[in-house]
Amino acid sequence: MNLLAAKKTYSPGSGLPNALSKGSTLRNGLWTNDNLWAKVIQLFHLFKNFGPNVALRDIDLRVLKGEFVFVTGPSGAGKTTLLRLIFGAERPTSGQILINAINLNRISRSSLDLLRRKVGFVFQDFKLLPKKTVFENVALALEVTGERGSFIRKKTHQSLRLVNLAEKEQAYPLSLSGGEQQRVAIARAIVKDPLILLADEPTGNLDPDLTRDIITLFRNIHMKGTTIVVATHSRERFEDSGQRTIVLKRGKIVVEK
Amino acid sequence: MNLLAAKKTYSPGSGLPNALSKGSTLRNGLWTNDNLWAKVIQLFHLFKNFGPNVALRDIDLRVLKGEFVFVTGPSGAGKTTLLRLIFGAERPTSGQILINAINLNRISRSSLDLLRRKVGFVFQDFKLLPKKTVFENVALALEVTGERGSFIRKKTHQSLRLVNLAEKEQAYPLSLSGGEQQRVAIARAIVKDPLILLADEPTGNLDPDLTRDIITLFRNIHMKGTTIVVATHSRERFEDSGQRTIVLKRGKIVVEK
Amino acid sequence: MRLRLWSYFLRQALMNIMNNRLVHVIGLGTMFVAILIFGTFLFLLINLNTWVQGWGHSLSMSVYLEDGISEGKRDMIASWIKSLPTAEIDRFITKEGALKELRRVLGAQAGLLEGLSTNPLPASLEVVFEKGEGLRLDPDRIKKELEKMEGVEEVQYSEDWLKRFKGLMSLIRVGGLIIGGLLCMGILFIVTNTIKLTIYSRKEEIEILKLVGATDWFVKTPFLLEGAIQGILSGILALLILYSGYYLLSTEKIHFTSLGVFDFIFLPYEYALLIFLASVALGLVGSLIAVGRFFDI
Amino acid sequence: MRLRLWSYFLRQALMNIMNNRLVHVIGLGTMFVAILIFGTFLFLLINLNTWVQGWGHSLSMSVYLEDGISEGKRDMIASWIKSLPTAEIDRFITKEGALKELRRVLGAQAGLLEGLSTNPLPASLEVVFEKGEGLRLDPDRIKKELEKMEGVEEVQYSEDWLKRFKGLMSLIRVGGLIIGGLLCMGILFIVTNTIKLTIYSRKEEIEILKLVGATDWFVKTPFLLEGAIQGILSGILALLILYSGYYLLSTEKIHFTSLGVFDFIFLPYEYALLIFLASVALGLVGSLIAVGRFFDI
Ligand SMILES: Nc1ncnc2c1ncn2[C@@H]1O[C@H](COP(=O)(O)OP(=O)(O)OP(=O)(O)O)[C@@H](O)[C@H]1O
Ligand SMILES: Nc1ncnc2c1ncn2[C@@H]1O[C@H](COP(=O)(O)OP(=O)(O)OP(=O)(O)O)[C@@H](O)[C@H]1O
Ligand SMILES: [Mg+2]
Ligand SMILES: [Mg+2]
Repeated sequence: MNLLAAKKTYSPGSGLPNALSKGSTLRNGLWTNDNLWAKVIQLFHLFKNFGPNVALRDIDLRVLKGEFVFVTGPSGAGKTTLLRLIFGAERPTSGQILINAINLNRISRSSLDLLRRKVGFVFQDFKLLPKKTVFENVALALEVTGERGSFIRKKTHQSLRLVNLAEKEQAYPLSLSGGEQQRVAIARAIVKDPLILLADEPTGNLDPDLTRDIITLFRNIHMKGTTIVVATHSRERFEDSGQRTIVLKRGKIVVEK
Repeated sequence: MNLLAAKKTYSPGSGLPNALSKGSTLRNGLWTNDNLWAKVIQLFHLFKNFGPNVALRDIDLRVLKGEFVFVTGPSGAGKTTLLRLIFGAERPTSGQILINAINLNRISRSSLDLLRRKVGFVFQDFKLLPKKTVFENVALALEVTGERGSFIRKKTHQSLRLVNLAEKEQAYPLSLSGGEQQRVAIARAIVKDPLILLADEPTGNLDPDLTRDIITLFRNIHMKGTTIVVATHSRERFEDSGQRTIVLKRGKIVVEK
Repeated sequence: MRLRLWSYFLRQALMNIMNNRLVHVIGLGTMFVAILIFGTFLFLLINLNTWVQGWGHSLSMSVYLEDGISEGKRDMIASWIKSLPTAEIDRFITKEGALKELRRVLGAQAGLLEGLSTNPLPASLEVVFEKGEGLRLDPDRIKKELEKMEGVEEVQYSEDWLKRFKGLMSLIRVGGLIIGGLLCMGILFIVTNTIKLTIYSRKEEIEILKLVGATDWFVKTPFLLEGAIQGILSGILALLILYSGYYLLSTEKIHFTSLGVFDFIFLPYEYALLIFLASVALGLVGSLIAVGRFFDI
Repeated sequence: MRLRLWSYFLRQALMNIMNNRLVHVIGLGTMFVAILIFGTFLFLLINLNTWVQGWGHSLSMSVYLEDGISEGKRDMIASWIKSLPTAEIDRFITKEGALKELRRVLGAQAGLLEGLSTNPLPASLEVVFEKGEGLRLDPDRIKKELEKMEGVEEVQYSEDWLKRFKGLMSLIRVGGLIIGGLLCMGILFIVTNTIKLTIYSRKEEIEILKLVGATDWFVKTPFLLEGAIQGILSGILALLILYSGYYLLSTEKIHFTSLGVFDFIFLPYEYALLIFLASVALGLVGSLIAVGRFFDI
C-alpha cells in the first residue's frame, strides 16, 4: 500500500536554507540528547491571554529533536493555541518560545517565513484556498520556497498519494468531503519534508481505517527524524502508540507522561 | 448537570406553522407505524452526481417518526451529501425525497424555508456567522421564525447551557476553539425544537467526555419524539446505543441494521 | 409583530454596518464621491448656463422709425415691444439725438457734418432684453414682425454676437448632456458594482441565513436598509459638501480677469432634492440587485 | 530562477483573474469607467479650449495712420506688425478707401458726406491674429507699443469682445481645473477603494499564504500584477472607446445652430499616453496599498 512509499520519500534535513540548517543538521537522522540544538521546541513560562480569557498558563515544555508528542485535553483546553504559538501564528502574552534555539519573540518577519517553510502545520479548520485545486493547494507549500516546477509536481503527487487522494487532485476544496479536505491539509503539511510537523486534530473527520493509515504515515515520517506534535482529543486512538502525552486542562499542563 | 434540564425544555411539536403542522402532529410524542405520516423521511431511488462523480447511487431509505438513525461509512462515502439532500440544500440528480410526505422536488422556495425552520442541521463545517456573537448565531434560528424576543432569549440561553457554552455567549466564533464552534452549531440546531435533527459529524472536534454529553443530549431530544439522523465516522462511540445504523460505501448503502 | 420585525431589521442593518465597517465605509465613500462629482457637475452647469444667459443681456436691438411718424404710431410700436415678455425699451433716440451721437462718435472728424442741410438720421427705439431670459425670444422673428409694422424703417441687431452666443448655449447644452449622461451611467455602474462587491464579501452570510430557514425577504431587508442608509448618508454628505463649496465661492468672490465678479447660485431646491432621492434610490436598488445575485441556495 | 519566479507570478496573476472573475470584472469595469470619464472630460476640455481660442481669430485691430505719413514709415510699422508671431496684416485701407467704406455704411444717409471739402478720415492698417493663437499676445501691450511709434495716430480694437473672450478662457481654465481636480481625486478614491474591496474579498487567501511561509513579496506580487493588468486593460479600453467616440463625432459632423461645423481634435499623443500610464500606475499602486492593509498575520 501507498504508505510504504514514505520510506523512500521522506528524507528530512535535505536542502535546509540559511539559519535553520546551521544548528539543526540531523546527525544520521537521530537526535542526540547532549546537543543543545537537540531541543527543537522549548517553551518557558508561557502565558497566552485573549482579553480576559487565559488560554494558556505557565506552560513549560521541551520537545527533543525527533520526538513524537501528543497534546490532549478537553475542548477549549488550549491545544490549538499552543500549536499556533509554536508556529509563530500567535504571539505569547509572556514567556519565551525557542524553535531550534531561535527566539520567536525576537524573530524578524522574513526569518519567520523561512522557519514556516520547515514547519508543517495541519490546521484544525484546514485553511485551504477555495479557488485553487487540491493539487495547487498542496503544491503551494513548495512554491513559496521557489523550488523547481518538476520537483514540486513530483513531491505533490507523492504527498497526495500518501493520503489516498490521488484521484481528487483536480477537485476544488469546496467540492470535497470533510475527511478529504482534512487529508489535503495533511498532504500540504508533509509535502515539504518538514523538520517539525504540528498537527491539530488531524483525524477528527476521518473514519477509523483512514485514521490508522494517517497514524502509520506519521510514524513513518517520525522514523525519518521529523519532530511531531499532534493535538488530539481522541486519546484512545493513539493510546497504543506509547508515545509521550501531555494533557492540558484549562490552559495548564496537568499530566505529562 | 445541565443535560437533565433537557427533559423540561424540549417539547417538539409545539407551535408548528402551516402545512407542516397538519399531518405531522405528534401523537403523545410517539410515532405510530400504521400512519402514513409516520414516515418522516422517505428516499426513493436517489442518485446524486457531481459531474462525473457519483456521490450517491440508488439510495432507498425510510425513516420513521421518532427514529434515531446513524449513517456511517468511510470518508467520502456520501454521508454529508445524503443529509444535505434530505435538508433540501442540494437537489438530487434523480429519485424522490419526501419529508413529512412533502416532495422536495416540487417544493416551493417559501415552503422549503418553512420546512427548514423545523429541521435542525449540525453542519460538518459549522457554518457560523463570524460577525455575530455565539448568542446571536444561535438566536438566529429563532429570529427567522419571527418569535418574540423574550422567548428567543430564553430558548437561546437554555440551548447554550445544554452544550456547556453558557459563558461563551458573547464571544465571536473565530475566537472559539474547534470544539466550542461545533457546540455552537449543535445549539443552533436544537434551539428551535426541531421535528427532525440532522447532525453531520457532530462530535468530530469534541473530547470523549463532551461526546458522551452530546450523545446523552441527543437521546433526551429523541425521547421527546424528535427524529434524529446522525452521520458519523466514529461508529464505535455510538455502538452501545443499539440504534439503527446505515453504512454507506462509495455512495451505496452496504449494511443496514 | 410587523413592527417588531421592522425594528429587528433596523437593528440588524445597523449592527451589520458596525460589523462590516471597512466595507461600509468604502461603499459609502464611493457613493458619496460619485454623487458629489455629479452634484458639482450639475452645479457648474447650472451656473455656467446662468452666466451665459446673463450675457444675453448685451443683446440690444435698434428699431429705426420712419421720418415724421405720428406719436400714436410710435406709442403703438413701443407698447407692442413692451408686451414681449422680456423686452424693455432702454431709450428713445430722436433724430436730433442720433445726430448728436454721430457727432460724438466722429469726434475730431465731426466737422464733416457741418455742411448738412437736413438731418438724414432716423429716430430709433433702443430695445434691450432682460437678463437671463434674452434668448427665450427669437430676435429674428421679432425683427420680422417689427419690420412689417407701419412706421418702422429698419431693425438692426448684432447678429454676429448672437450667433456666437447661441452657439455657446447649444454647446453647453449638448456638452452638458454628453458629460452628464456619461457621468450618470458611470456613477450608476460604479455604485452598483461597489455595492455588489460589498455584498459579495458577505455571500457566506446570505447562504447561512438561507440554511437556517430565513425567507428571502428576511435576508434581503437588512441589506436593503443598509443600502438605503448608505444612500441617505452619502446624499446628505454630498449635498452638504457641495453647499459648503458654494458658500466658500460665494463669500470669497472670485474675480476673473476682466470678467468681473461671478455670482454663484446654488442648485435649485428641486435639483438638490432630486439628487438626494436619486442617491437613496441608488442605494436601495443597487442593494436589491446585488443581493439577488447571491441567492442560489 | 528569477525568471522562473516571474513566470510563476504571471501565471498566478492570470489564474487569480480567472478564479475571481466576478470581482475582477467589477474592478476592471470601475477603473475603465473612471478613466473613460476622466478622458472624456479631458477631451471635451481640450476641444472647448481649441474652439474658443479659434474664436480669437475674430480679434482684429485697426491701426490708424497719421495723414501724410511717408511710405517708409508705413512700411516700418507694417513690418513691425508682421514680426509679431501671430499677427497678420489683413489689408491696408487708404484715406479714400475709408471714405468709401463710410459711405457704404451710411447707405441712404451717405448724402451728408457730399459737402466735405477734405477727407477727414485716416488711412489704416487692419491687423488680424492667427487662428488659435490670438490670445498668446497681449493686445493691450501691442496697442501701447504701436501708439508710441511715429506715424501712428490711434490704435483701436474691440475690447469688449476681448474681455468676454478672456473671461471665457479663464472660466474654462478654472472650471476645468476644479472639475478636473475633483474628478481626479474622486477617481483615485473610488478606484483604490474598489481595489481594496476586491482584495478584501480575498484576505483569507493572503492569510493562508503567509501561514505556509510565503514572503510578503511572494504574496504581494501576483496582486500587483493583477492590478497592473487591470490598469493596462482599462486604460487601453477607455482610450479605444474614447477614440471611437471621437471618430463618430468627427465623421458625423455635428452642426450646432448657427455655430457651423465643429472640428474635433483627439487628445494629443502625450495626453493619451499619460492617461494610459496613469491608469497602469493606478492599478499597481492601488493594489500595493490595498494588499498592505491585510498583512497582520
Ligand atoms: N482568538 C481568540 N480570541 C479569544 N479567545 C480565544 C481565541 N482563540 C482561542 N480562544 C479561547 O482560548 C481557549 C483555548 O482555545 P483552543 O482553540 O486552544 O482550544 P483547543 O484545546 O484547541 O480546543 P478544541 O479541542 O475544542 O479545538 C478557548 O476557550 C477559546 O475560546
Ligand atoms: N459539491 C461537490 N462537487 C463535487 N463533488 C462533491 C461535492 N460534494 C461532495 N462531492 C464528492 O462526493 C463524495 C461524497 O462526499 P460527502 O461529503 O458526502 O462524503 P462524506 O461521507 O460526508 O465524507 P466525510 O466523512 O469525509 O465527511 C466525495 O467524493 C466528494 O468529493
Ligand atoms: Mg483546537
Ligand atoms: Mg461529510
